[in-house]
Amino acid sequence: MATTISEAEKINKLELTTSPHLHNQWTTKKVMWMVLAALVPSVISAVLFFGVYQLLIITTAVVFAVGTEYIVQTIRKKKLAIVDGSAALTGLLLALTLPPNFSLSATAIGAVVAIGLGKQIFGGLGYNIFNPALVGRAFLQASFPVAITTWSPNSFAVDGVTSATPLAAFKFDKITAGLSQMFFGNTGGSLGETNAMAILAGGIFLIVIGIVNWRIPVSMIIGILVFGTLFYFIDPVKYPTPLFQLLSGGFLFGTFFMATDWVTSPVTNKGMWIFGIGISFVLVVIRLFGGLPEGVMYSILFMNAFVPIINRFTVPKIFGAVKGAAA
Amino acid sequence: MAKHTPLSKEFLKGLWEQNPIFKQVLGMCPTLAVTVSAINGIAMALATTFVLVMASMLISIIRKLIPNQVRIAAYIVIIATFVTIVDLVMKARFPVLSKALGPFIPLIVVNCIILGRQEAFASKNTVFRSILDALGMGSGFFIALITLGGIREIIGSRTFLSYQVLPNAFEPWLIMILPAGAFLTLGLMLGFINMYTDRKKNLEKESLIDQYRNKTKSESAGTVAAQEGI
Amino acid sequence: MELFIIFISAAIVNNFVLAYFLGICPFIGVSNKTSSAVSMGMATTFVMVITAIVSWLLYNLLLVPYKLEFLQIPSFILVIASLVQFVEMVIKKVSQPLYRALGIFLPLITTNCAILGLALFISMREYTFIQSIVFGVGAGAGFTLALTIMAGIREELELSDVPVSFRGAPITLIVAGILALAFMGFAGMI
Amino acid sequence: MNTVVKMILTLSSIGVISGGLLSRVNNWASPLIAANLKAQTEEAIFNVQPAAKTYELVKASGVEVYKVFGDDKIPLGYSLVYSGNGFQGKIRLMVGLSPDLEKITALEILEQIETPGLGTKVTEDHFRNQFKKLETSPMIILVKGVEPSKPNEIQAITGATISSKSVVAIVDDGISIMRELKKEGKI
Amino acid sequence: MATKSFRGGVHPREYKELTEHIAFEVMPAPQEIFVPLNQHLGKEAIALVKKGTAVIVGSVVAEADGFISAPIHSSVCGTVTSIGKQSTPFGFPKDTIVIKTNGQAESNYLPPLSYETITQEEIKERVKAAGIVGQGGAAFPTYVKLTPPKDKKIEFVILNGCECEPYLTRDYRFMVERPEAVIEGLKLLLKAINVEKGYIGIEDNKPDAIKIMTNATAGENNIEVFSLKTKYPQGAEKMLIKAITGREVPPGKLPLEVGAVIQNIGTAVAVYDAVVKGEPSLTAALTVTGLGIKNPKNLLVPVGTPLKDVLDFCGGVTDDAVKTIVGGPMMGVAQHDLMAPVLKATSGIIVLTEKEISKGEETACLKCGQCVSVCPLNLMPTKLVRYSQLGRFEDAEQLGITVCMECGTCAYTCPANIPLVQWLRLGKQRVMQIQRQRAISQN
Ligand SMILES: Cc1cc2nc3c(=O)[nH]c(=O)nc-3n(C[C@H](O)[C@H](O)[C@H](O)COP(=O)(O)O)c2cc1C
Ligand SMILES: Cc1cc2nc3c(=O)[nH]c(=O)nc-3n(C[C@H](O)[C@H](O)[C@H](O)COP(=O)(O)O)c2cc1C
Ligand SMILES: Cc1cc2nc3c(=O)[nH]c(=O)nc-3n(C[C@H](O)[C@H](O)[C@H](O)COP(=O)(O)O)c2cc1C
Ligand SMILES: Cc1cc2nc3c(=O)[nH]c(=O)nc-3n(C[C@H](O)[C@H](O)[C@H](O)CO)c2cc1C
Ligand code: SF4
Ligand code: SF4
Ligand code: SF4
Ligand code: SF4
Ligand code: FES
Repeated sequence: MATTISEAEKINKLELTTSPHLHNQWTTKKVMWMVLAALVPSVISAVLFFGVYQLLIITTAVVFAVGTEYIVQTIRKKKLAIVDGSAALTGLLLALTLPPNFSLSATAIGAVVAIGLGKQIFGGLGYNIFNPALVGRAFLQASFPVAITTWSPNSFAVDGVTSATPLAAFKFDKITAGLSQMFFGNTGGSLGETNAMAILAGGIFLIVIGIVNWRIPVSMIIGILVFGTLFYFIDPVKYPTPLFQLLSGGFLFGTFFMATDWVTSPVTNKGMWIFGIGISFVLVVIRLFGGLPEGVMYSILFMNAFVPIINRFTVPKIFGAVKGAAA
Repeated sequence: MAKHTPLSKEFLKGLWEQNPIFKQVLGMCPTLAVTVSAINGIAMALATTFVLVMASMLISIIRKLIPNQVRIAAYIVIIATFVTIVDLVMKARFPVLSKALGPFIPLIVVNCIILGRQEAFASKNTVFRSILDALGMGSGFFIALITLGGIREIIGSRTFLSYQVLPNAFEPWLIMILPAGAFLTLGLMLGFINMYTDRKKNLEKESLIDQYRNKTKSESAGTVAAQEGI
Repeated sequence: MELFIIFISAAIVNNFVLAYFLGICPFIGVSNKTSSAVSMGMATTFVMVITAIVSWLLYNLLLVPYKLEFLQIPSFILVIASLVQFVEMVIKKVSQPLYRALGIFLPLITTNCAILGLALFISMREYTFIQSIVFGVGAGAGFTLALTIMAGIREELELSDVPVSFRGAPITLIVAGILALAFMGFAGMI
Repeated sequence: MNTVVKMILTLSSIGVISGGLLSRVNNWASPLIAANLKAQTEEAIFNVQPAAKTYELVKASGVEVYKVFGDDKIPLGYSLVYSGNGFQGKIRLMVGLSPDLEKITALEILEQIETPGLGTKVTEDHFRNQFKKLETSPMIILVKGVEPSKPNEIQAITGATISSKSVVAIVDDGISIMRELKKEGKI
Repeated sequence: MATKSFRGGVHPREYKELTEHIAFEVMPAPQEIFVPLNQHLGKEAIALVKKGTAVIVGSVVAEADGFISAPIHSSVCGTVTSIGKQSTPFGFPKDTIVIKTNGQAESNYLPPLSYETITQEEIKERVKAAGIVGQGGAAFPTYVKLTPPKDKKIEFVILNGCECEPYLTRDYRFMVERPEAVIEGLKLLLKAINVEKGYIGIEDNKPDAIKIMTNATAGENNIEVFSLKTKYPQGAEKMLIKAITGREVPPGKLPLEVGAVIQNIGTAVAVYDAVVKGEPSLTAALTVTGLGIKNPKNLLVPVGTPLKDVLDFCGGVTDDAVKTIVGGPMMGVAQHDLMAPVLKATSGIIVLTEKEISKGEETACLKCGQCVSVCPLNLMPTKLVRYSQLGRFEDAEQLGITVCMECGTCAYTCPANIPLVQWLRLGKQRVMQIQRQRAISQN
């Protein structure tokens, strides 16, 4: 023990003096704020489609997420790092996965659970196994399953009946929503999930500036199209079209903002492919055979659990090493 | 072995210091499975305690007669006998409760607490001490189950022992009566109990860590220290 | 198809560990290394299949015809215990590598409620012989799956900064809780 | 040698004693258990056929059906036990039917493992009472969100559509089997 | 000519425009030079002079001790004033000969050799006598590289003209100013090792160097010039060999395992000068640059000149300068004492300002996987570093920490700003220590 401490000391003293002396522009804080920025279109779209109440939901989630982070870090006597934006991001992402008329008290519970049970209990930023925002949402869905699947109609809806999400409408009544309607978000659904355009704008921005590794979104989209097509050809009446699968529910939102969470996705390139395809597969299975209409949250959480194993089995072959031989 | 321990201690140790759930982390399965409500917890704890006491008593009486090689087998038969008796009695007299507890009454046979106490205690101690020990462990189990069952029932259904204790304005958290809620609640309880009992030790530790923090101001080094279990 | 449903149900939807709380002790005890988790899972699956076969035979050919159902618990547990012992001896004789891989886990399994639970479910649900075997395989696969996932996660957690009081059983239970939440996505699939 | 003899002796005496003990307990318990079971079934049968006084199990039908009679042995209809898949697992229910199978007298859920507080609402009066006097032709229909307008409609429980749907499907299936049996003259 | 490369790597801003168009300038001898006895990889040389000994340019002041070692020559005329511990650019003091200059210009070179008639042995002897060490950064005695073990078949020599580190332009200037010396140097190297094929690899951010070298080798059908993708660390020998030949040097093995010998452009020029002019290793060709330096230059500096004198010669440092580095910014060493001297293999002095460094606050690892995807050796820096932090050196060994070449690519890219290389270095040292102990206990 004593040796470890002195080593840490040594390293710290040397820090200023060892290579590399250059660093790229990124810091944790900057990354988190960029992702927050990329979510602005979705926030605007949520307010536009569902009303100003959405700002209350978002604020509640963010305030309680950041507050929980603050309290835990204070209790654990850790360096306060709430300005790094990761807790605020978790809060915002949680809010964007909730239905538009969700109660504020339940939102607060979700945010506290997301940070407390989803993140801080594992040691805080970087150490969590499961996506914190989704842990919060899964907790809410298990606690208040009725409230969280009750969709209020959006302000552009033509008739009041279309309050069900496209997926629920398909699953329970075999009604298919129009694709363009889904693309522009004119359907029932969570705050952030309905407007594909806003999601794509933010998601592509994140890929372009290099924060999101393209492999995860691409593998997920390929996955859902392949599995979706497969079932569509097996029985086009019983199963929806692959494009419907792609545009409905939280798929796009999950793809660009949640499956790509660095901390809870694999670190190897091969691992990212397995992860993405795995999510899509589990998702299609849940949507088509499960009791629930939607499964993006469950499929991401499910694959989060496999990430440590995936990382372990996709360790890249060391440069020059013969396959199979140890380093 | 335990000759010098005061008799009261034999009983009391099971309540907290060696509480089978909180401290020894044994018998997890029934603990998690049946505690959707306090009453289930109580029934399960009583049934388990009955088996535990009867088995401990019998085994400490005949402990000198049982050859070592067939010790475990003999214990299992004895335990299984009592479990079956409980099972039959419950089915005959309390059919509703018996249905609620499902296969977990028969599974008392494999509850690690019971076999564990026979191995660790009853096989080496006098009848009276063994009974006290069994009662203590049973009560500890009881405390754990009623706490867990109580928390889950209150938050999950607003009631305690079927009496409504929270106002209607409180929307029950369904998760508490689902499997996930069982795991999360017990995990948090164990964690907080550890926190409480380690408090003294922790205070010392923290002052050490603090000293060291001040020296290094390094976040990652803090991890090193924690990992090394200072 | 029905067999497939039994399998999926036992392995995933109604996972023994995460939905039925059976075999929690080994789940907490043996899930800190991936390699031993896999071995333990295989050993358990093996014992589960044997248990399924034997308890079905015992129950349907002996206990039911002679109206001895009330002896179910003692007889199941004795038979399973002696069987595991016997299998252990046979493996030791036949294959040393297999024994090294599975052998040390076998005694642990005897007093595991997942095994007895399996036997009880088989008699309770009145499965046929074939269904029982499939049920055993499915339950074993589900147990192995849960154990392996948990072992992977716990190896990762050793690199994390979990608060000291929560290390070990508490964090394992919390992870199990979140896993149970994730597995709820399969609800209604049966 | 001595130890082996001792081992066998102890184990078998423990076995014999325990077996003897258990069989005595069993002798006491088994009639009670059987009575409990019978009482449960009976209660359900009379619950779904409130006017019934006696009943008999219809044999050779392949399903569990009780024919129930009123005061003067007048046939009042049937109590059918049927099961199927719900949201989480098997739902087993008993439904009371008029002699022509066109009307339901009442519904009782015997076994289910639905989500507490959600799917379990199918066992509550609010839902079950909808089945009283419900017409069964051509089949029972589940509606969502709106009040039932036809005599063969049932309103789904919010948040437990699947469980509601399963119950309706199980009842529908059971009735269609009954109709077959009736056509064949087996009941 | 297709652009070749390897997997991984990064492309930091180059800043080469500061000096790439500036021709080499000769820096006059300073008042005093400091000549450490160990300027190369291997055993320290043995001093041949005492306090008071008078020396001239080219005098041998220390002789090689053993196979992996190199002699050292005086780069000025003057008198030895002391021999003792002095600062070095490595960050710790070493035995150093201090010579006070007297301003004279007497020199004692080796006899020039005829390029036509020279034999293999003569080249090797000359390289050894001239004390040439690798100019690519590691300062490995070049003579040793020219003497491969008998059982290894060498198929080609690769001249490393990548200069993949940002800022540095020394090799570029050599290629532009003295193409014939580079090529003749390469031919001498080929002859010394007795191989046919010679390759020159140049990053495609230096198109005119590629053009000049291609033209200059037009008549040589055994020498080929390759344009390589501009990315760090293209110049690392394993990466270079992969890019040019597609072969991968196995972990823990030397290039000669795949039949290659790699030499820096500057090394080739030094060999040429030693053979044709008889000039021993006296001057260091280097780039003095960075936003923190007033007049960035490419210089030919007498070996032993204190850094301070060099910086002063370039107009001194600006007010916002925060860090002085010897070598490239990715692998070089930051200096705390500017009296440390320029060495034979010093390739650059860089003075950085806050703006260029852009190092942010350190947080816990976010498992972003950036380090994994940029590591040219396909390692998992995130895991290795964590193991190293937690003292789990066996696990780090298993994952191949000893293979790491400390190139710093991972640390450059890490958004959590973890000092990955420091932890990797620590882990490597400990693992190697463990391995040594294991070897000892096994014997
Ligand atoms: C924790 C949880 C438990 C659920 N349990 C049931 C259930 O027991 N029965 C059921 O029909 N649906 C159950 N559901 C399914 C959802 O509530 C589903 O969205 C609903 O059945 C659809 O009905 P709706 O159209 O009325 O919203 C459950 C969902 C969750 C998240
Ligand atoms: C990360 C890294 C980057 C390097 N980049 C270069 C380079 O750009 N140019 C170069 O000549 N040597 C570079 N080197 C050194 C080469 O690997 C190799 O040692 C050198 O070219 C051998 O030539 P020498 O013995 O003549 O120095 C680099 C080494 C490392 C580890
Ligand atoms: C003990 C030892 C022996 C070496 N032998 C040879 C050799 O025979 N041939 C060779 O080309 N390089 C040899 N090298 C040099 C390395 O290949 C490499 O050029 C040197 O470590 C400088 O690395 P860098 O310039 O890539 O940083 C040797 C290095 C060491 C440490
Ligand atoms: C691309 C990207 C996606 C993210 N997605 C999520 C997310 O889905 N949920 C969440 O809680 N945090 C997300 N975060 C924030 C952060 O990684 C998260 O708080 C950590 O998991 C906490 O350790 C994301 C961060 C980035 C850079
Ligand atoms: S940067 Fe340094 S190490 Fe890389 S090539 Fe240039 S001199 Fe060599
Ligand atoms: S220590 Fe390793 S795992 Fe942890 S943060 Fe740093 S790099 Fe990542
Ligand atoms: S420093 Fe080591 S680990 Fe990092 S990129 Fe270079 S070789 Fe890979
Ligand atoms: S680059 Fe830094 S943050 Fe990303 S995985 Fe590697 S060490 Fe962790
Ligand atoms: S109580 Fe279930 S395995 Fe121990």
